[in-house]
Amino acid sequence: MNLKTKIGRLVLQNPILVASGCFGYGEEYAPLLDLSRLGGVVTKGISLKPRPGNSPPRLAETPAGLLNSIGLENVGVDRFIEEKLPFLRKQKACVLVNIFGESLGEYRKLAEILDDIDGIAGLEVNISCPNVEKGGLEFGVKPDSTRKVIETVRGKTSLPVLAKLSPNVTDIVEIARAAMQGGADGLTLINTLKGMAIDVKTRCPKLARGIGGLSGPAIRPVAVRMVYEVSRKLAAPVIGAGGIDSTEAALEFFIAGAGAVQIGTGFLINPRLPLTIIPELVGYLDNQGLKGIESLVGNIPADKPKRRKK
Amino acid sequence: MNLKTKIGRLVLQNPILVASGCFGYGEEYAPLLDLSRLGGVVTKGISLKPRPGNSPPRLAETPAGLLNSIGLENVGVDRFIEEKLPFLRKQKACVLVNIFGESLGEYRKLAEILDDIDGIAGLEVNISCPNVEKGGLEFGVKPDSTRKVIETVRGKTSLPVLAKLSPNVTDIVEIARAAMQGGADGLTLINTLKGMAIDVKTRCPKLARGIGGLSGPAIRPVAVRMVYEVSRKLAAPVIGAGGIDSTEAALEFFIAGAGAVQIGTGFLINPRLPLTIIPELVGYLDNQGLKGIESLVGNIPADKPKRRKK
Amino acid sequence: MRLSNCPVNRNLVIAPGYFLMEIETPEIAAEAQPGQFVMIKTREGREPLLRRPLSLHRVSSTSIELLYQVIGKGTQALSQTRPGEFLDLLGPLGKPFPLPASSSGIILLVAGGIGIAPLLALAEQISERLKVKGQRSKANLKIHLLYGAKTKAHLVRISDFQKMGIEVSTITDDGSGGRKGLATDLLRKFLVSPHGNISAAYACGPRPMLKTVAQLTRNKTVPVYLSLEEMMACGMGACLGCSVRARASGIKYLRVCQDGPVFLAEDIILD
Amino acid sequence: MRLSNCPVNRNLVIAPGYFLMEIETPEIAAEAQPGQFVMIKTREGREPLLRRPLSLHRVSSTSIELLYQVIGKGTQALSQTRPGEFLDLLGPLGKPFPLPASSSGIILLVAGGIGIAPLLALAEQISERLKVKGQRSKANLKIHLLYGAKTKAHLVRISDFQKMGIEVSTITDDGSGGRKGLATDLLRKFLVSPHGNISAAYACGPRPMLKTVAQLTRNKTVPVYLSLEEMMACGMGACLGCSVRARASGIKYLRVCQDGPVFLAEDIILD
Ligand SMILES: Cc1cc2nc3c(=O)[nH]c(=O)nc-3n(C[C@H](O)[C@H](O)[C@H](O)COP(=O)(O)OP(=O)(O)OC[C@H]3O[C@@H](n4cnc5c(N)ncnc54)[C@H](O)[C@@H]3O)c2cc1C
Ligand SMILES: Cc1cc2nc3c(=O)[nH]c(=O)nc-3n(C[C@H](O)[C@H](O)[C@H](O)COP(=O)(O)OP(=O)(O)OC[C@H]3O[C@@H](n4cnc5c(N)ncnc54)[C@H](O)[C@@H]3O)c2cc1C
Ligand SMILES: Cc1cc2nc3c(=O)[nH]c(=O)nc-3n(C[C@H](O)[C@H](O)[C@H](O)COP(=O)(O)O)c2cc1C
Ligand SMILES: Cc1cc2nc3c(=O)[nH]c(=O)nc-3n(C[C@H](O)[C@H](O)[C@H](O)COP(=O)(O)O)c2cc1C
Ligand code: FES
Ligand code: FES
Repeated sequence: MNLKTKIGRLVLQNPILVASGCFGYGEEYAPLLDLSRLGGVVTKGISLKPRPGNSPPRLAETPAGLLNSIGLENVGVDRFIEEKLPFLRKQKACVLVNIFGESLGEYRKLAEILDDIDGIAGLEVNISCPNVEKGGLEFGVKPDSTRKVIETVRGKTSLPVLAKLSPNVTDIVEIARAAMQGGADGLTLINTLKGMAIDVKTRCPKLARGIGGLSGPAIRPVAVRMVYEVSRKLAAPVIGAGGIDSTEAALEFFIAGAGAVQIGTGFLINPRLPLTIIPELVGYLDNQGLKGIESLVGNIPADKPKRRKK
Repeated sequence: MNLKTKIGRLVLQNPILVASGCFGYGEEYAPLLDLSRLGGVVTKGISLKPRPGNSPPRLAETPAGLLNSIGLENVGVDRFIEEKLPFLRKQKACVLVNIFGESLGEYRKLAEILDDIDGIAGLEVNISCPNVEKGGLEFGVKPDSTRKVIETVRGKTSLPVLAKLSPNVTDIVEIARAAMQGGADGLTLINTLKGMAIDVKTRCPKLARGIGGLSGPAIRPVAVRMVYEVSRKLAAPVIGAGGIDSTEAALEFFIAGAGAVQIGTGFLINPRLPLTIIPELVGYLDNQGLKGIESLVGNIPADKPKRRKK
Repeated sequence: MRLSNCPVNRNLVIAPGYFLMEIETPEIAAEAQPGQFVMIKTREGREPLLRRPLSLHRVSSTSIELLYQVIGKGTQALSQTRPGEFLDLLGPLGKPFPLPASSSGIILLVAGGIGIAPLLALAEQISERLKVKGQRSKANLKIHLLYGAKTKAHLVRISDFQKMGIEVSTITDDGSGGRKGLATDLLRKFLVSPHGNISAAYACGPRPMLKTVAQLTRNKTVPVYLSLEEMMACGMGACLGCSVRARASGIKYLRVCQDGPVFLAEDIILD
Repeated sequence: MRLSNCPVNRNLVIAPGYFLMEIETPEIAAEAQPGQFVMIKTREGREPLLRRPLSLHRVSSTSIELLYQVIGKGTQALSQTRPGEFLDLLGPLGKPFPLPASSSGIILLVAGGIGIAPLLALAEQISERLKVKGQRSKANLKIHLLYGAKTKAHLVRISDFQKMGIEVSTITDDGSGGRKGLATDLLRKFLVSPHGNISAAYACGPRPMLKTVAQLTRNKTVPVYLSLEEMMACGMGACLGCSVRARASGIKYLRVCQDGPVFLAEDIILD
């Protein structure tokens, strides 16, 4: 069974990736799973300088969801290259580096620095983090700034570039189009939804920062819808993410139009999930009489839903 | 304990309402609960002419959520006034009529017609339905059209007017501001999030319409966040809705800044829920040493979250 | 119609993946009529979120029986419920089966798979009524059950029907019980073979089966009742989620939960 | 560190709202050290969504014991697990308690409420080690447990500590067992009364207690170890969700799950 998939120029041996921020830099997970068997791993968002992140508490559980306000705590690009990347390279992981800047200049610099480095399969440009004061979501909610960030990165790297988009927008297609116009090879959909939870005993927000990003199965319908809209209307290569916690959930994204998927919260809960999904995906394709993952992508047989036979 | 609450000029005996589309016109529920004890009921969206709604299937379950694509099936304003309203009047329910138009003209006409009618406490202007081709969400995603719809309704009625806003926007505060500028007495936050689910056996969307509106506990963090943002930044009176399925969930909204709440999906599942929440709310206020619901609204004690003692 | 928390008396596997559950609920039982259903919160919490609709399989004075097939989360949770545990029920809901107007002729029951569930209650009611009226005689009224299932093991409750003097014809997907084929094959055969007057037909089963039943009986003048399934949220007619297209001029939908779940075949369009 | 599905041997109430669970898990037990914890999927499905962290309360060669208090959904679900059922465990995680460097002096254990959980494993390990080394004598090393709880009924496992020759002082919120007050009141009193040299202190309990322990021992030169709790998603150091502020110049956070859960009091700032 052919699980190879292409997202623009990015070629992946299989379509199951681990999402940014849920994998750290991989050291912790190596004892549990063979990283080289994953379609790819996306690093925690990397910035030019190290960032301490937000004050705790940074996590809260919601119905079928997780709120986080990590705030892009990371070691900075230099230490990433020196201390973290060699390990991932040794593990033969397909590494996508998630990058984040507070200004166009920072994005440019990050792209420049990473372009020369061995062992990076592509860049995922994070213009959708809801947990930082500057940059992040600011760029990702307007077509203009979206295009500019992607153009800037594109101009400085020969690596495949993915734009990671925010669902906190009125029209995801418009933003997606801008990112593609900026030269993205593909789009990662979606980052977290802005949300809040309150502890009614203390009457205070559960996160120190108040508002955070909602992930997990709760948001899956929103993510599937955005993947569907973008891949239908733009024919852009899409990596889907949002609430994947089972093979069935991953299949929803492929059928909606994603060429690959990322697992975030579901991976935090069950680090073996990606390696469980891969063979189940093969089984499904077999069952449906499909030759490979590419023939599943966006393959909705008719306009009308067929009722499931029990 | 004083549960009386005011949303602009709209005075409610208590802050627990049933949300539009989840209550029908109330006939079905009268045997189960005393409608006069609710803070209010919001009717199914009413249009000028009867509407058949969308093809089935119209419902799908998602993790902690419900997708619907009813498409504003309703009997039209004339039959509503003749056949449905008298019953609600007899039950002494506090009735808010949710209205929906495909054009400004239709909203104007609806406001005119309903202004004269006895037994209506207020209008809730639906500019946020994701399940119709024309009107609905179209109006509610832009500040300009939002303001215009509300102005139009406002110009034709002396009833309190609530604007029911969509969460499918980049900046809810901007839309909320426009609705208030248009003359709304208050805002209902939120309608459903656009979402999609796919049946992987048939590879077809579970809803005939493909995309529908996501409600239920899954979306609560998004709703609480929007209530918080709008009530903080605009000091506008807000009715909260989205995923309320318990007293604790309702409390999150009051603390975030809602003067009242609506229960939708939670009511479909448990029609007694509103009448369970009312006494539990009283117990909570007592416990927290608060005199009435109004002293709870927006009352977050400090900026920093206090850790809950076990 | 009631909303109440009721204890489970029994919950047993009676065929592969089929469970029979008895719930003690005098108030609901008192109102319940064959063809109606209950909405059950299959498990506390939000997983699954919605109640699940299940038909009345049998009604006694203080309890109801449900016959269900384990399909997904909800029925899975239900199957793990132990006697003595409580379940939250809303019901009885929907319109009951209209009883046959005439007390002579043949009454056809057509069941596909778990569609047998509501037909037992109906058969018992019809038999009971005839007994009370003292009208029953082999000559006047015959009930005939045409019953298709996956395998022989999935043909359940047959002796209960037979005890009432009902003639049962069976067929299975794999030929393990009766011929190989579908319930509609039995119906097709029945309709072309010599038999007395059919005075009414009642069918419950998968949608393709119901469509075929409607087609096969289109030219009959007798009432053909179909018991439908559709995703439901409220079960009470409020959310308008459970629509079926009405055979009316223009587009019009009926609510399966409130206008049904039993419809005259001629009143609806099955997609 | 392992991810594995393990059978529950026992799950018993041992105090109001406190459960003791034994899980058969040779692989995790083989690696487990006192102070470490496991992340448990308390129930299948998405409610609750995340695993729950629980400290190792006792480690044997093939099983681990957990002592937990029922707080919310997760621990509630756990409390309903029956022997023979399986639970999905990830562990052992985190850094163990560093053992006391010196084998003389007083080792203080300070427990508040369910904070007693990891301290039993620690006490057993220290005792065991001393036994092995043959070093133990009353004169050289004394372990003293200062233990506060809500009521007398919530003071659990005391005899297990005493069996090892550990001196136990208790105090309760309501005065039902020992004086009325908090574990930190015991500590305050201990510190001003004449006693031998303290060679190390280990504390586990609610955050306000840990803060007070840190304050009271600020001027001591001996190591004071605090076992912290924080909301966790991965438990493995990957998500950066479980931060605690480091006492460093500038703002810097440590991960409770990976850099802890045991920290030197002087290394962190508790808010
Ligand atoms: C009026 C009525 C009476 C029924 N009577 C019986 C009966 O007596 N015995 C029996 O075994 N089954 C009966 N069903 C079908 C039964 O409701 C579904 O099999 C059950 O809801 C499946 O739930 P699940 O969580 O196990 O499966 P899921 O995995 O959630 O769903 C599997 C399929 O079941 C259907 N379904 C799920 N939720 C609902 C819902 N809230 N409302 C309607 N359909 C839903 C959908 O088609 C879905 O694709 C009846 C359905 C209706 C509408
Ligand atoms: C390293 C560590 C070791 C622990 N050891 C023990 C122990 O041995 N015995 C014991 O009774 N308790 C222990 N706890 C606390 C225990 O994890 C919580 O009481 C439990 O998670 C509550 O879950 P719940 O679903 O029952 O309650 P909920 O209602 O979900 O939560 C109640 C409170 O528990 C905390 N909590 C919830 N989920 C998590 C999570 N995933 N991670 C951390 N905290 C959470 C939060 O502060 C929350 O406000 C430990 C915590 C940590 C971090
Ligand atoms: C704890 C946490 C940290 C995250 N950090 C990042 C990040 O650094 N950069 C980024 O682009 N996305 C980040 N995300 C978003 C995820 O990559 C993913 O887009 C999102 O969580 C939706 O997928 P999920 O529902 O599978 O988690 C983070 C998510 C979580 C839960
Ligand atoms: C079945 C269904 C029908 C709805 N119909 C309407 C409607 O007619 N008009 C409207 O303004 N909102 C409608 N809504 C949205 C609800 O009123 C509410 O805003 C939303 O569902 C969020 O609340 P909840 O999570 O409590 O359901 C509908 C929601 C559902 C689930
Ligand atoms: S299920 Fe709500 S109207 Fe039928
Ligand atoms: S819980 Fe994920 S880093 Fe600690």
